Amino acid sequence: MARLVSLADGVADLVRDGDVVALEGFTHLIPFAAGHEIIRQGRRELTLVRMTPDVIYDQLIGAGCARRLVFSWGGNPGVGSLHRFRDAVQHSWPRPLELEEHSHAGMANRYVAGASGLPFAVLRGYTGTDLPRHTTNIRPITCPFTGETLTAVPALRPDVTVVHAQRADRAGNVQMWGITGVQKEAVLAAHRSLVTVEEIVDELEPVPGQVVLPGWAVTAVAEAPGGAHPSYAQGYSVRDNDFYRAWDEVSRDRDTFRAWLERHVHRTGAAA
Amino acid sequence: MARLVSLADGVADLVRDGDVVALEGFTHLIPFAAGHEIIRQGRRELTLVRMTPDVIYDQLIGAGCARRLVFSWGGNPGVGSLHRFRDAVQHSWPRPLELEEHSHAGMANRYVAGASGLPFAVLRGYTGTDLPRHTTNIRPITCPFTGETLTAVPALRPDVTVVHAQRADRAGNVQMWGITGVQKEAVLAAHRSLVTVEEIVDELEPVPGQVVLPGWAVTAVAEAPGGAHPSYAQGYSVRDNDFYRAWDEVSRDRDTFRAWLERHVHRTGAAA
Amino acid sequence: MSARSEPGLRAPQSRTNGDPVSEENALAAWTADEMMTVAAARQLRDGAACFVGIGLPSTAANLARVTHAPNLVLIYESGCLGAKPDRLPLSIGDGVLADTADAVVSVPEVFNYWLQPGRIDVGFLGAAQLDRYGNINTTVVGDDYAAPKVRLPGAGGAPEIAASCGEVVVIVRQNLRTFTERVDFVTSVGYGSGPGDRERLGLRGGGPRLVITDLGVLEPDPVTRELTLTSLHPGVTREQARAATGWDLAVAERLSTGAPPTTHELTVLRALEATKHGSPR
Amino acid sequence: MSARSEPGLRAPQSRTNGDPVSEENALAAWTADEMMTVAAARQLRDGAACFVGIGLPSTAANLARVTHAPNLVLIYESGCLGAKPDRLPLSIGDGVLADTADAVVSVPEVFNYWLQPGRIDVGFLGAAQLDRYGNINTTVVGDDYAAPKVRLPGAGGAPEIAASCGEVVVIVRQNLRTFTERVDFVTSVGYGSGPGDRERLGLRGGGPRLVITDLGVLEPDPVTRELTLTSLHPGVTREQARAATGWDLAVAERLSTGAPPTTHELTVLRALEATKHGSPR
Repeated sequence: MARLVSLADGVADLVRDGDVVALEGFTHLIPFAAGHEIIRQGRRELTLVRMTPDVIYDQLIGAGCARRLVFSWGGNPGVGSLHRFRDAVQHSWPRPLELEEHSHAGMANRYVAGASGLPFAVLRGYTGTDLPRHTTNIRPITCPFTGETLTAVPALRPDVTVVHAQRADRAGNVQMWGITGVQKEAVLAAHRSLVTVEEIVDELEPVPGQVVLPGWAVTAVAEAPGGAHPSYAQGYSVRDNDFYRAWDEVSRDRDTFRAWLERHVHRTGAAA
Repeated sequence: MARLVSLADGVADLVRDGDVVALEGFTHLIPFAAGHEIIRQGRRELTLVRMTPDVIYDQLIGAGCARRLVFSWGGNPGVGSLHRFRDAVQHSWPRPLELEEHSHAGMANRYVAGASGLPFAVLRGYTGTDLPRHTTNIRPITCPFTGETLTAVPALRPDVTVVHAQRADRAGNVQMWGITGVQKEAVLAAHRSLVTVEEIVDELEPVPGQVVLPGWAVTAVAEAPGGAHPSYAQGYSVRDNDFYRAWDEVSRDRDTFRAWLERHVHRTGAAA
Repeated sequence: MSARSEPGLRAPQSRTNGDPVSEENALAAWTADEMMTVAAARQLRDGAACFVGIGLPSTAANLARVTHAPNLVLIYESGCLGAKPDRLPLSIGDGVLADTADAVVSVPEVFNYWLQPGRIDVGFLGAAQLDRYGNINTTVVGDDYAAPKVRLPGAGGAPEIAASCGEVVVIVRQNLRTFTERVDFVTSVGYGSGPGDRERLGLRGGGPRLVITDLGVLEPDPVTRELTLTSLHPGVTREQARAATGWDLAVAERLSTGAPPTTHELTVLRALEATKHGSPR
Repeated sequence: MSARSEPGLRAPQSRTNGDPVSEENALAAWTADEMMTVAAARQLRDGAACFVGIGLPSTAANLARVTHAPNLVLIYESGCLGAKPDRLPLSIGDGVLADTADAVVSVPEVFNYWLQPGRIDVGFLGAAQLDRYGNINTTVVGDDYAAPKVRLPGAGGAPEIAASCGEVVVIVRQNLRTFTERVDFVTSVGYGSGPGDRERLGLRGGGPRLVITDLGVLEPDPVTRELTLTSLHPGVTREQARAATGWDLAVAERLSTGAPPTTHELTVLRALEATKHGSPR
């Protein structure tokens, strides 16, 4: 059974300096509150993993938490580029950021391999692109039946995966619905997992399209209402598209970004 | 969009002599009515594929439709052995039956590879067992990152997959729920597919736990109320456990079996 | 409440003790299969995740859940995680399993995401044949695979359950047909041909920890990995156990005797069994 | 209704024809981006399954669905199959996509079961750079990957969309920044370095069938695979197109001129665009 913890305790316990950390969520259900708590607690030297590093990773990178990023698409969805990410890559600010870059199909399959206890996954992918030139984590593999050449990618096994979901019950069974992305795989691939939820309830009423993660497969659950904002939790909130648009301006300038971080993250405590 | 057809037309159109045919369903939602129609239409030389060939495959084998069986567990669930299957293997009655035998994990992954457009799947499986001695379809494969040896199995690509589901709408979108087994993979792995349903409705009301197959990924849909009996369709019927128990006696003797087939299959027409 | 006994099973007569005149006596008159099921259920610790095959394993696991292990997590290969059936399913896919599960997942998922990575603590297997190293045959009886004496159902989920679960518990009736010097077909690997074999094969689960029969309990010797009789059910002798074994059965120095089923265990077990004997509601 | 224009885009002035004094004139005063979107929408046949990226591809696909292709199947990489949004999503994961989809599946599933096997007819891609063989860069600008001039978002789903869809339609503004002799990074393969390359690489989809820009439409030459200007938008000259291309642009013998947006197309497009400009309800 998952432990029920406060967000601050969950992050203190499960996210450690130098960890490989995946905060997943595909536009929907992005664990912003947990990301802010990681910034507040001053984690350093993280390898951040995520298919779509967006605004929360822009914040973590700008705050200096990350040493390395493993990803497949780093942008502000529907708006444009991530300026803190760019600044780190182009000007090493606030510190250099190593990159390991994949395609979505590759990243998704790396999580699948991790969740499946396999050392690698096979896909039709990357062929002819320049991506394999920049990492040893994309290799050819030959089908033992047809002789065909396909692509192999190694399993992702984060030290800790953090996701946000709509609900959990008191045994830590987690329920999410709507666009659930790669969250199940990311949790199952990780050594430890922290799930923030909109609410903890006595009983999980079944919902169409739900994904349920049994409590015994999750390390800890923390209640964090609104914890996905400016992303959203279907049935609880809508995506704050204005925030995403405004982020473009906030993040363009280092000082504006620092002021934003000070005011909206550091001076705001985590939910108890 | 899937075509809406009668069961008789669907089988006549999509299931051909000599085909590789998968009728899937994991205890729940087994397409008995479609299997009976295949028997009635006198199909021959089929390669039958199925993880759990149970009573419906016992009937198809006893009726002489099959040349070959690709499977992982052939029994009467909770009751015992399949006597027609045994008789075919042990005494070639009514004709010899070639076997290709796998584990559940292997068969499930073979369907996954088929659905994924990959020539093979990788798993931790079969190691140390006698299964690889009897087929060339289980081979070692080496991880290009760790050097570890794992097991590869080739994709299953049935000529036609037949499954039963609770509902479809008029565009042929198929909805099933409860235990949905490997049906999605089996349909997506196949070149053609036929789905029998309890009912065709105007609108698919979302249901918790549902799997929806879009109509453009299905070849044809036939209404066949009760088409899973003695298996069941959650929300429509319950498993007829008495039938499964009674089958043990019916199938033990060739003549009793033939009489049963004559009465309950041949003299019963398909739903129009 | 009919005792399920199989033709050819040499049921030790000593275990139906006396005339069932009173209800207490009726309860006391347990069968060998009941003792086996109870012994298996007792081995399941509360909170464990348990991969359950149909038949005796399912009965034992549900008995444990209803008695001492209310938080036992039952996983069925049909994709039901955390099923809490209020009656015994006849198959691994009865509706009651999906209705009561914490989550219902696809069959590929249950094998790939749940079994393969070693998330399941205990795998519960039956056997048609078993050898001294706990290797299991459920495929064919006879030397010739292509022309078997008896064609059995086959592997199902067993090879990977035996490979990947934290530990394996085997439930099998003990007699010369089942306890064979050499299995005719290795469907599921126990300890292979002895120490180090699982490691050489790269099997990551621990292998058979217990074999529970209608006569007693066997455990692998920590060094030789050979199954060793460590406990007898009440009323069974070591000679009976050795006579029911197709090899020279090793017996532990300290051979214990298991406790008979309690009235509570028997009452619950029989109530469970009664739910299996009709079609579900 | 503000026209989205990008700094550096050399918008051909000829296309805002006159003073928008009347409503009809206002409609007639379409922008280059509107023409591009309308031209792309027209290329989508009803009933096709279309893998849709966010931005112009999503706008064009939804415009097609609301006008001539009501049965267009929109597939978003977030896992929404058959989404029917009544307003434009800002991201590929807006709630309206899940709410209106025929099925919502996991991200691994959308790539493995739906894209990879070639089930999707049309892949709709944008580009930061494009070369004469339709190869696409969305990764870095500059010669040094480790120290790029501009770090772009990266690959996302594009490499496998470009590899596996039945055909690819690229939507990109045409200028010397985007239409380059050589892309700095091959994120997604078009025709590689020419005829036979896709086949040699084992890419199973057909590759770019159309490149739709704010100036016109390009199609690969059937023999050389080189992108060839086959159609100009109204008011654009071939010289403008050649001047906006970083290589010696091939022009078809029969160069056609596309029809301007109809009043209906413009009305629907602007109504759609208007739904994107606030947060969703």
